[in-house]
Amino acid sequence: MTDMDEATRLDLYEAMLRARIFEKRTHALFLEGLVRGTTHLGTGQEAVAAGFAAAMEPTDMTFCTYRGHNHTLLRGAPMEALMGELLGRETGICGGKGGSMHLTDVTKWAMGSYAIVGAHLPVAAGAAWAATVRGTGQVSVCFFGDGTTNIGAFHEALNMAVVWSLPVVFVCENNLYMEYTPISAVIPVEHPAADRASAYGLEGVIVDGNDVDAVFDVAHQTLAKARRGEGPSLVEALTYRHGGHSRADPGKYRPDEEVEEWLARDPITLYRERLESMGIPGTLLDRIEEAAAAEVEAAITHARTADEPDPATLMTDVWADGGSAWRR
Amino acid sequence: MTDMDEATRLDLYEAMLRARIFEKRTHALFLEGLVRGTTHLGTGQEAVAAGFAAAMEPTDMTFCTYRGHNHTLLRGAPMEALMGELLGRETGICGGKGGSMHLTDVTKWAMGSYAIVGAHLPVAAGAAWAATVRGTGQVSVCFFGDGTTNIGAFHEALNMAVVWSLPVVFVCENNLYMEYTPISAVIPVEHPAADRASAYGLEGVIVDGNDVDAVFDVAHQTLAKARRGEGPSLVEALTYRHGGHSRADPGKYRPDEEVEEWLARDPITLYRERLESMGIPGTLLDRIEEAAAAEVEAAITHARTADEPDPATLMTDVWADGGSAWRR
Amino acid sequence: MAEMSYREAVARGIAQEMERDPAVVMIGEDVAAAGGVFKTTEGLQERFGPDRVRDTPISEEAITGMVMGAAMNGLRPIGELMFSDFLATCWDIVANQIAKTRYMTGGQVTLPLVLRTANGGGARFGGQHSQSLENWAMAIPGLKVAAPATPIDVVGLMAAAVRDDDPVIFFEHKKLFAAKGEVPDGEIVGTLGEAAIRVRGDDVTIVALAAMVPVALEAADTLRREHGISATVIDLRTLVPLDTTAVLEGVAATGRLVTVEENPRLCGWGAEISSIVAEEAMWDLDAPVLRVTTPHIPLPATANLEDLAIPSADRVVEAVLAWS
Amino acid sequence: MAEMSYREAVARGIAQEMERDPAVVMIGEDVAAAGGVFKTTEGLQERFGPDRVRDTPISEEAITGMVMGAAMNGLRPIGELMFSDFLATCWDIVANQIAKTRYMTGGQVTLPLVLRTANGGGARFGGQHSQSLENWAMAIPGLKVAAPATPIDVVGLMAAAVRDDDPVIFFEHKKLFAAKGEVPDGEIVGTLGEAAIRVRGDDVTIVALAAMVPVALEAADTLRREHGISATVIDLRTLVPLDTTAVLEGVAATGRLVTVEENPRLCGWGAEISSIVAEEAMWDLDAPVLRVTTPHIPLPATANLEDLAIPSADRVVEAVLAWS
Ligand SMILES: Cc1ncc(C[n+]2csc(CCOP(=O)(O)OP(=O)(O)O)c2C)c(N)n1
Ligand SMILES: Cc1ncc(C[n+]2csc(CCOP(=O)(O)OP(=O)(O)O)c2C)c(N)n1
Ligand SMILES: [Mg+2]
Ligand SMILES: [Mg+2]
Repeated sequence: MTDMDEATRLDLYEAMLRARIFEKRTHALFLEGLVRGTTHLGTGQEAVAAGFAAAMEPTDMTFCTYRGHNHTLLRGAPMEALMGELLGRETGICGGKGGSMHLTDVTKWAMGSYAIVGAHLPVAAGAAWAATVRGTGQVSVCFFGDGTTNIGAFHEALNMAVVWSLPVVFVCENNLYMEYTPISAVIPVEHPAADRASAYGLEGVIVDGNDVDAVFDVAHQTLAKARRGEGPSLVEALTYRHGGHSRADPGKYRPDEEVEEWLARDPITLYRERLESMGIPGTLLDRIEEAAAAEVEAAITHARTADEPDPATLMTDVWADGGSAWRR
Repeated sequence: MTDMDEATRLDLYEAMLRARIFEKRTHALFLEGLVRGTTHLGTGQEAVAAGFAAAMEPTDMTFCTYRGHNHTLLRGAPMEALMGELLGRETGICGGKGGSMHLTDVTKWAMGSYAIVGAHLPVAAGAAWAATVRGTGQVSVCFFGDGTTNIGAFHEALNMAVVWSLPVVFVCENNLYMEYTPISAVIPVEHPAADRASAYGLEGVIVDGNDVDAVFDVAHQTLAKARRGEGPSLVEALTYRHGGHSRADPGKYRPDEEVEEWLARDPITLYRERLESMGIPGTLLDRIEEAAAAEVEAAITHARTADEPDPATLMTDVWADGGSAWRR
Repeated sequence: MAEMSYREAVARGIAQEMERDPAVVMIGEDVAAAGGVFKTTEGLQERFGPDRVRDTPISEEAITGMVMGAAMNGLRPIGELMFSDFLATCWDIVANQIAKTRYMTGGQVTLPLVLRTANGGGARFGGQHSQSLENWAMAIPGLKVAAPATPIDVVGLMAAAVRDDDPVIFFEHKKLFAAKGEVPDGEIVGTLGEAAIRVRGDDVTIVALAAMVPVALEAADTLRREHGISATVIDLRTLVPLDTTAVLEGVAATGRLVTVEENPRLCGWGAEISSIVAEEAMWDLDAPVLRVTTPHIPLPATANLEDLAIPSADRVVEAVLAWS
Repeated sequence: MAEMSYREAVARGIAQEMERDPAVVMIGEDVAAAGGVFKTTEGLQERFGPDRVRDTPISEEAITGMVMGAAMNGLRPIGELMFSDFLATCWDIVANQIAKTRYMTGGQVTLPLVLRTANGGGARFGGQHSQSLENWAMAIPGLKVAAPATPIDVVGLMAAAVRDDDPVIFFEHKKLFAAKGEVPDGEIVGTLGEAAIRVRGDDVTIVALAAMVPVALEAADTLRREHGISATVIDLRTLVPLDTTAVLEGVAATGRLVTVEENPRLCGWGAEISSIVAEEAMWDLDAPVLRVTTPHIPLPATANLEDLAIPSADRVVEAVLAWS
């Protein structure tokens, strides 16, 4: 177990709360009609994002999915710019062009949120390959869901990453469901990722995705392995989304007992208990929560008061020259 | 071990010889320029095609690749029509439209040769699914190569076939090479198929693909399992192509010792030795060989003397109405 | 005669065909127990059972490949791709296998299958969940292409697609799911390859598809009321077969043609129609053929930009007035 | 100045860029140790080492996805797809990821990458290994498209593609691999978006691409010799950017336009050009715009049928004479 000082623990707690409150408010804004289109919240899965982000070096790369608010935020993307993107404002991190499913901040090495299942696994491997060719020492971390383990790109990326011994950590956030269908209905094995690892010459690593210390520890080990040049890891983090798959989905297809059981294992509540049992005063933890809440409200105000994107930007940034001309 | 009578053994021997001589002459015709485009020969891999074809029921379905002459012939497709297709004549089994890579005879349930790696695995699974929905009792057998185990469609098809417990037997003909690259260079496991089986809840079945009796036996067992409703099997048959990948490829990228070693394990020579050791007279085996040779020459003559396809057929059979109209 | 939404019409059309023919089955992601993420297949599994209406893993190559294989062995399967954008994840199966197998086998293989998919923009979903891809399918020999604009056409074309012995790519437009229309009781069977003249006029012919049909109709209305220009509006309904007769008659009658495409400009279906008219009816034209399309850009997520990108009635009106 | 085949020009162009910039790397199936199944990458691994020229598994989604990821992290990668038909097996990565990521991220991500692929028919390979798919790529906003017709353009456009900061799909035509041409020594760098006028004439403009350029030139020669018709032949060289200036000037000068496309008809690049001319230069036209294409069918394998399918000089001549 990587030994952690109190400061690190408080950072992890703060990170999870920032993500939690960000998502909670995002959901409210969606129901208000201020966030349009769709959202896929990471509520309940914060420990995975927080544990890995805390263990990564600043120039390590994150590749995530449409369920990527947590990951992008915790790599350090400015909250106003993320909220601005969700509200489709010119202050948005992608200028409003990406929306909830495509949050990206390359300045923080948050290399994109990908909305088509599986596509970003080979992309993450490619970025890791470039790191080896260029000798940058970077590691790619690629987050995806349980359902993603059944698409071809998963198989192709895992095989190639291992054969080329690339510095990439594949993290399957197993939240037990695809959209509305349980993963158990569509795989013949128990663990969608871990039980496939041997097909790629890897050992299946399973971690309690609701225990941020455990995630932090696995992150350290797998990142270190990658940096030592020993190639990829495939981590399966067992977790659960508190809400539905997306938008206003109430998630009614999930048995009540299952939901209760998992809500009782809320990664943030669990961690608060652990921290208090270690003698950290609740008042301090409360202040962290209040600060996070204040930060989110400030980000919302900033986004609400921002303008819509300039109509002229419709035709910008198709090409590297900034424009969109297809003829001459 | 399924017990086999002498007649069955002689059939297997004859089948391998028919395929061998067909391919040998096809190669010569390619070098002569009579067979245009490309060919991918099954020379050396006849035991896999013969063993399975002999074990299959008449309405069981075969799905194979561009390296599919063996499989299509041994399901009973008329040799003249196959040779006609290779020579691009109107007597061709596909009227000259398919060519070497697309030999198909649906009347014999040879459901097609597919030229893009991996695509036919889900197709074979789908045909098996229809068999269960319609209760026909058919089994699908899908042949593919070692290199095919790294493409996404392999992964998607295996997973879905097992989850739906479909009557399909997946047969990987591991001939150690993709085109010019050894499979060992691009996978992190020893057995491209068998070592992936557990990812789909299957046991990895490995068979000596140059021992036609062993293949026949595995075919019986896996077909029976499928017919009992116990779902798919994944069989890895270890074999070797005597020639290059395609066309005039001399296969020089393969170490001489390796080639010699495998040529010494020619499935036909081995089987002849076994049959003779069982007391079957060599003269009888010679007669089988002569008959096969005569059949191939007759097929070639038939094809050579046939006409090119009627130019009018260029515009036929895009649609089920026989035509190709896209407008009205 | 009942009012029904475009969304409900999808399930109605599928149910009509499953009722009629036990060979009709349907698979896709979340289509069975959950009734589809757009609720277009609600109630079908309850009604026809888990063997005929089935959920799949997230494996588009397997979904489409299995639909192809099932069609080869006696079924008339329907496969759903949740968003048309995902056609790209199984394009080899669709464009190289399903489309070409009949021809390459000299007519031996018949593939009576339908691939249904939610298509189009306007939902603020961003560049990977908003594309209008009818032209992708139109460009592939061996595929038929349907894209209904009304609930009754959803039912009729669904029936026609299921009964057709060739592969049909069936585009259901997200923006139209909530749209309502009258749908008579009893069996409804449409025809692939028959455009619908939604309005007849003398001055200009406007050709549209799917969600662009209401846009064209709104434009025609404005043109009539505010500019005294009377337009014929043709809803193509299917791109393959393509009702060139209707288009050429429209051009002959009005001497003007404007196409309204939701897809990005280059190689869209409007280009094909424009080229057919340029080739066969140039002398009928009193003005250049104009195409109103989404610019050649990916679709942005945010509302004000997406609304600028997708053709609006105003842009159609402008195009018509450009040559009046 | 050396004579060199189109095939050799591919390796020459890649070598020139790898020599210049250590960030240029190449991956693909059988491209390294074996030098490519078409021998277009021969000698590159020996010269630049196994880290920069690397063989992959048969995993097109991984090849293209890794090329994308590598481009995001400081390399200028070249990926090979052995046959352009295989673009379908990784179309999501190409059309949905590579093409759209810059726009969707508001310009944050730059993807300086090249996907090379052997394209086109005439080799008797049948329907799944013979397609001309430039129009698939042209239809996707965010992709640039090159399809050289001569050895010198192979080198020049390869250099331009590698140096370009946007994704370029680079189509190498199988039928042209053996074609020879003069290629000057020293660095050669072309320009994306500049068509080449191969012949100038007064009576008709013929627009072609890749293997259709020699076909168009043969037709122009026949027209001149046997019919006294002088044709301008434009080799587009790239479809995106599209040199509409050259096409419109040709139309203005000759009043007639014929496009020659190897792809099946519907939604081919010629349709786009025809629609541009119909929209912007209709008054310059003295005759309908004609498109000579492969019919809307998959390509057959056998020689006599394939030769009937792909546009020939005779068919181009006929098209021109139809309106003379
Ligand atoms: C190729 C593809 N197929 C289907 C979808 C639609 N879809 C979006 S999210 C999702 C479920 C993904 O499940 P999982 O991988 O477990 O991730 P989670 O949403 O649970 O985080 C599906 C089917 C998609 N985006 N891409
Ligand atoms: C998707 C795809 N990628 C690449 C190819 C080109 N190709 C044809 S055969 C082949 C090698 C296949 O190797 P394997 O699966 O072992 O079969 P074998 O040829 O050895 O029988 C390749 C790469 C293809 N046809 N399809
Ligand atoms: Mg999940
Ligand atoms: Mg092999």
